[in-house]
Amino acid sequence: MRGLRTTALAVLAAALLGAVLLAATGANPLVAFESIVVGAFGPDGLPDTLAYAVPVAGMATALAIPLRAGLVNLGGEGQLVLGAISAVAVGLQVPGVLGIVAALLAGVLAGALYAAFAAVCETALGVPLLVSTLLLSYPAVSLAAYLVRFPMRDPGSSLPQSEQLPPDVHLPALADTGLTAGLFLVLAAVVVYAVVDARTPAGFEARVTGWGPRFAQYAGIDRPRLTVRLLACSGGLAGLVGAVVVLGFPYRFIDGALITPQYTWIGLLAALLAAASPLGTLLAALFFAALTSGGFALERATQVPRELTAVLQAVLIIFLAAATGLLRGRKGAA
Amino acid sequence: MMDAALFASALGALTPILFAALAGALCQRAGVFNISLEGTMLVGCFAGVAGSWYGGSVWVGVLAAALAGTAYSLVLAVGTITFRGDAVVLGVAVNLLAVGLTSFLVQTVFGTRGTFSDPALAGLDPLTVPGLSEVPFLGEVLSGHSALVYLSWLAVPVLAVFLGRHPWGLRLRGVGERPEAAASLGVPVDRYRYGAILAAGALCGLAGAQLALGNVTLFSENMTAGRGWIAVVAVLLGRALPYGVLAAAVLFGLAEAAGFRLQGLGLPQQATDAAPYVVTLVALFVFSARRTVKRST
Amino acid sequence: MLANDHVDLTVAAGEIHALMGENGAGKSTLMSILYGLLRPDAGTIELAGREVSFDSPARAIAAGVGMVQQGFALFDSMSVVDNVVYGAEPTRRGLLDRRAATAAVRELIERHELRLRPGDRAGDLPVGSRQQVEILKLLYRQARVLVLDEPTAVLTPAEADRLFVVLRELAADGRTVLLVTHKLHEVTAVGEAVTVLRDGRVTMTAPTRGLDQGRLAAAMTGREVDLDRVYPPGRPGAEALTVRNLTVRRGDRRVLDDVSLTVRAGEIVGVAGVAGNGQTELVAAIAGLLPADGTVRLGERDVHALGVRERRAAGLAHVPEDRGEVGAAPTARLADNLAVGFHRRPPLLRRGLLRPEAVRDHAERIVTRFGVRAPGVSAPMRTLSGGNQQKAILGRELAQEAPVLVVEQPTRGVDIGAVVGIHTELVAYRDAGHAILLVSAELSEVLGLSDRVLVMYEGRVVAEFAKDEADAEAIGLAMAGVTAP
Amino acid sequence: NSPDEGGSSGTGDGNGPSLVLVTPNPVGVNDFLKLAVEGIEKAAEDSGGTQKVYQSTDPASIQQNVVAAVRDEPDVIVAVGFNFADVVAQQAEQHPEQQFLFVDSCTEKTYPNVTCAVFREYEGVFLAGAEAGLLTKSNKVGAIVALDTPQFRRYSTPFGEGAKQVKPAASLSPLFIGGSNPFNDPGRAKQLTATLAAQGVDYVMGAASASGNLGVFEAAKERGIFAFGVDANQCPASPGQVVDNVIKRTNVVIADGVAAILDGEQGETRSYGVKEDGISLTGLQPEVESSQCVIADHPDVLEQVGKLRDDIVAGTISVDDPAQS
Ligand SMILES: Nc1ncnc2c1ncn2[C@@H]1O[C@H](COP(=O)(O)OP(=O)(O)OP(=O)(O)O)[C@@H](O)[C@H]1O
Ligand SMILES: Nc1ncnc2c1ncn2[C@@H]1O[C@H](COP(=O)(O)OP(=O)(O)OP(=O)(O)O)[C@@H](O)[C@H]1O
Ligand SMILES: [Mg+2]
Ligand SMILES: [Mg+2]
Repeated sequence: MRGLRTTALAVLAAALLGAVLLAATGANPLVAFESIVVGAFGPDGLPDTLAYAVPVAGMATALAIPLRAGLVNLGGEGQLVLGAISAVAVGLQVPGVLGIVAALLAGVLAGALYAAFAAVCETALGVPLLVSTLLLSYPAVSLAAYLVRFPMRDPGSSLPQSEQLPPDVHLPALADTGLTAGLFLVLAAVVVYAVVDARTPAGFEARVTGWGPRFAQYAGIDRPRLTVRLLACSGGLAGLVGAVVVLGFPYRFIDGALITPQYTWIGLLAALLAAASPLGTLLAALFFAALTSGGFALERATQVPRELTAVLQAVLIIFLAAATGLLRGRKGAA
Repeated sequence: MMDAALFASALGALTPILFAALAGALCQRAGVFNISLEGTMLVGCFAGVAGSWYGGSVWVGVLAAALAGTAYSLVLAVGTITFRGDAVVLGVAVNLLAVGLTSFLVQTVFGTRGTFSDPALAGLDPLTVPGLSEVPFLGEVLSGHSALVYLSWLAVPVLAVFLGRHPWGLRLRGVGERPEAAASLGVPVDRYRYGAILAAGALCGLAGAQLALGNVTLFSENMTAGRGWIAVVAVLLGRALPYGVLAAAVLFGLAEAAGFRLQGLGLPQQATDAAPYVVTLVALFVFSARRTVKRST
Repeated sequence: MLANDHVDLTVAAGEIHALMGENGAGKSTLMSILYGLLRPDAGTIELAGREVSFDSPARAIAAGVGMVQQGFALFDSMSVVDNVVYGAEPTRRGLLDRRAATAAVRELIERHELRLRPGDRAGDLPVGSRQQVEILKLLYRQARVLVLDEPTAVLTPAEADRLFVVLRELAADGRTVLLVTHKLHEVTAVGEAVTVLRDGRVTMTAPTRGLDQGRLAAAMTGREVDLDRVYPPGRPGAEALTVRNLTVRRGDRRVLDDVSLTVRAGEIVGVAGVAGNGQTELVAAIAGLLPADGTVRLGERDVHALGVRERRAAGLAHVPEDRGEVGAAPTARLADNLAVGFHRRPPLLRRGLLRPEAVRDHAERIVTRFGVRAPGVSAPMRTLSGGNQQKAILGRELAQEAPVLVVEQPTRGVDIGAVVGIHTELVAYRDAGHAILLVSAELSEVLGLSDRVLVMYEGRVVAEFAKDEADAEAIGLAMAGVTAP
Repeated sequence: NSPDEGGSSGTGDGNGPSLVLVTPNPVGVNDFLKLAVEGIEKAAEDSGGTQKVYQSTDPASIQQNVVAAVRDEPDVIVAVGFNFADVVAQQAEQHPEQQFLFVDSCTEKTYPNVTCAVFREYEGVFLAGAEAGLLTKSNKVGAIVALDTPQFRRYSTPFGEGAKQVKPAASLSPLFIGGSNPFNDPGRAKQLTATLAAQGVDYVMGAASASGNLGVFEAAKERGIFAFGVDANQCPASPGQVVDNVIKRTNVVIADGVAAILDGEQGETRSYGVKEDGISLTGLQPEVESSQCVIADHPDVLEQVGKLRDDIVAGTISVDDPAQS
């Protein structure tokens, strides 16, 4: 209850500050807020929100998985991109419906292996995970950029993008919404994570490790093994998200298309804000997605400078982080 | 393969990264994982240019950059310390805010979109170090940088001495290592963390000043272009030790400069983009492998 | 909840005043209030006749109050010197004067005959030495009022005696010492007066001269406690734990040097020794937490090459010395702490899934059986008092019903009523046919419970005594490295 | 829907055509996109209609903005930038009533409701290269380009070819910015330019975006070499350092294209090069004297380059498009 109130208060405070900013630039704050809400949840906006929420929630969950054990995966971007490019590479080779499955699997596998490699860098080579995941991310992104410019480039265009996947390797679309069946794949991943986290010994051991590495070691949890497995799960899900994105419109890998929307960083934000709790992570991801598509709607409707939208979003996140901090702090002090 | 001028330009280019990385190291030692370096640096860039333009002197700009960085880092300080928000979440938001805010300010303050530059904008002049500038190769590499470049070099030993030998530095490290123990000895944990974050803000401001008034003389939206993130990597690589951070930044700067050179020899740009990271990772492997060998014998 | 309820406590200058009470009675809470770590809801503190109020430790320190908290507050990465002078550093030309600091610390170490080296890293020190660093911190600050929350819990009798000499000197110097302890003999040995807390209330304040220990125990627990219980000997059966030539190296030093020992089913083997002579490493190596040369057998099975999890699965339970970080997760719920080790088998696990009700029931069973006082099984572990955390951990490990239990400092920080309870449990566990390796700094505990006693000195087992031939004096000599030829 | 509502602007009486411009990136610093905004404003003014600008940040928002624009059912949707190919094709097929003007690229298939306007920048770059070739003393020219993609190689390869055309000994060294913000990193652009200068290059084509080029110009100034700008006249940014600019008249092209569509000329592909005056050099414009460009001091060079231009217009010289190789 108190959590709800504090959060609501934070949103309200941010909105107030936003209103002042908007008014200062001559826009009508009420119109602006209405367009944000309608843009995020209205009949036209909701599909946009969900379309953005799918990769964000997927990445948020992917990054939450190791975070539960106190392990931070900063390499989500590389895993996402490798998953996507692998999915396209396989999808272009394997024809028919089998291609969908093969492409998705390839995405999962690529992401999982790459993340597991980062984990091995820590467990076997002594490079801290934070560093190994982050550093490995860049070459992966560069590799994909190279592939779509040279060996895998779309011969029909001069753009850094792959060929389009054949129609039978497209994920089934959901009506006219711009959404694909990828929505269900990501949802399923979230549910599996929630169940594993709360109800299985493996999830329990991950949480134990998050509580304290020395306690985990004492309890017989093999930390290197756990690290590798959790990172593999994390990277696998990130790879799946990449695959899901490229198996949807425009059905190809475009260089930068997975980086500029900041799926990974917004996802990490959501996971951290929710302390990696499965449901909280999902909710935070949805919230950020709504904020983003609402922001675009605001710009379209009112031509408010986009800088202002970015400022509004940042202010809201700052207030929210402070509010959750207060909540956690209070719980800690109790 | 690399001439002196190139080394010199690499040194100048890594200065913003070095300043920001020192800032990050300071916070790290106080127990705050500061990833708002990028945004704070950007605010420093803007304030530096605005200060220099309206103050009429580049030093007004440098001062404005440091002050603006300090003031801006209050957001992170209040959020993480007073409100106990998550430092990473707040850091990301602070970065986001900086991009929006500075782009917005360019429009309102300078009345142009995106970029402000003017031939009359005063930038940092290169300093000729007497004596050193005559030394053949070294002189060309080490002399002729802006005052902030030399300040950043000076900042490394200063920070090392501060952390290792100044009472405040000792207390700061304790605060980072075990806050409740520090508190039980009467050391005001929150105040030290505020101090670290604000000082880091000033350093990031200087990083911005060097970038916008030293490396180039202009402001352009989002011109930090990921340097703050490289600084975060350098903090992690250098284990938040001043000299470690310096080594990481130099390694990075040289790998990048070498990458540019290799691009000229026909390596694809994507490979040279990745080069600094790969080089760093390999260096880490070698380093940690050597340590493991040493430990096992 | 009410941790302190209208406590009145008056201590004279130059007095050593003992504070006793059951686990969770509110002793640490009271001391934390004195030191400014917590603020009272009501009531006043007077220091030398003046009313004071500390809203932070800094104010308390400035007023001459110093405190050693229960558990440790050291910076592991820093040297002993840096730990001691932290927050009150000597300076020269604005910088830390390490030479002066080292000299001051060395002087204190020598004056009080402590076994510490100023340059050692705190994180590398054994628990006993860490406690000494904590005391050095107070001495260095020249506190007028010293608050010590269970300082002797981790010390050997000899070390405790040395501490008491220091405390007496300080008292003679006009300083006031408030000493929290669970050990009756310490109260009579150093205390001039004692106050007993129970459920946050003072139940007794008396001079220690001519104090009746039974009355003291009754004031603490509210019931009669049989303090002089004698346990019957065990009936050893087959070898349950066999250790051969176990060696642990740290740098060039052999911290555990070629140790061999055997524990049989139905037997308690005690390990005595001054802290820092390899006992902790012995336990960690047996548990699989520390890589070691040599062999370890559980029953017939050689587990030397196996990890912690496999050793536990092969029948090893383990109560570690450090309950704050190793034995428990302070921020996690009590129920989750107690589920560890049971989470991969029924009844907690059914059809591959953990059952929340079963986790709770399991925790409640342990809490009830071992008399753990806790706000509830869903409360975070760290809200339990120190002694109750210990009971909870011991309870969890006993409930494993493993053939071999390795237990280190089982009653450290546990109140006398509970000590008796834990001892009874351990003996009952032995009598049920389990093997126990008991490491304790408490000589009386080792003597009272063990069927055989091993003495460790500088990483080696230097003496072995059967139950009937073990006496405190001979063991004390062996602990100091003096063995009969 | 009154024209003032929601901040859209225009000079029409509310009955004129409605136009929506969708950009692939925030307009911000981007000279090319700024010209596009100018173009849509001019088109609205010319036709007495209204216009709105939807700025995207990434492929996902490009998609959403185009869909949102289609929902608004304006008379013409203008999309600028190569990133729109897939979305425009998809939406044009689904909404045959909706008219699109696609600038700077074209869909793979043709649609009756998609009018394309593409540029032949490489012709202008070739001419700039010729200027560099005539001026260079070291016979080394270079190019600083934001990204190594075929699209962007239109700014490097023809520059070298132009130089070779007039000075066979000339050679080209291109460098690409890359990094995490290739379109807005003046610092890196400057460092790369210094790298070229160290190799002896004395004339550099700057295709590092508007702000990146400022870095190129600064390095040029410090190293005593010369640079070329893009999209608009960048000479005033660094007088004495910028030789000339390859200008791309996006504004004119958009205004023309919209007018043509409104007139019923729909579904064609219009290509703008030197001949159509969609691409040009500042130096070949009448206002060259006041442009603050270095080339204004070299009438002899301008004369030769003017001849080359005429050859291209006449078709006697044809410049290869690197993006088609
Ligand atoms: N000590 C451990 N540390 C980390 N993860 C573990 C550990 N033990 C088991 N797991 C994870 O939990 C899952 C289920 O464990 P379970 O014990 O049922 O599997 P298992 O096949 O018996 O284990 P093992 O492979 O060790 O024999 C394993 O697949 C593994 O992913
Ligand atoms: N943060 C907290 N939140 C809730 N209850 C707490 C907290 N800290 C302590 N308590 C409760 O206050 C009571 C007194 O605790 P305290 O630590 O003072 O006991 P103690 O007498 O020092 O016990 P011990 O001898 O075991 O150290 C206990 O019941 C404990 O559970
Ligand atoms: Mg206590
Ligand atoms: Mg098994």
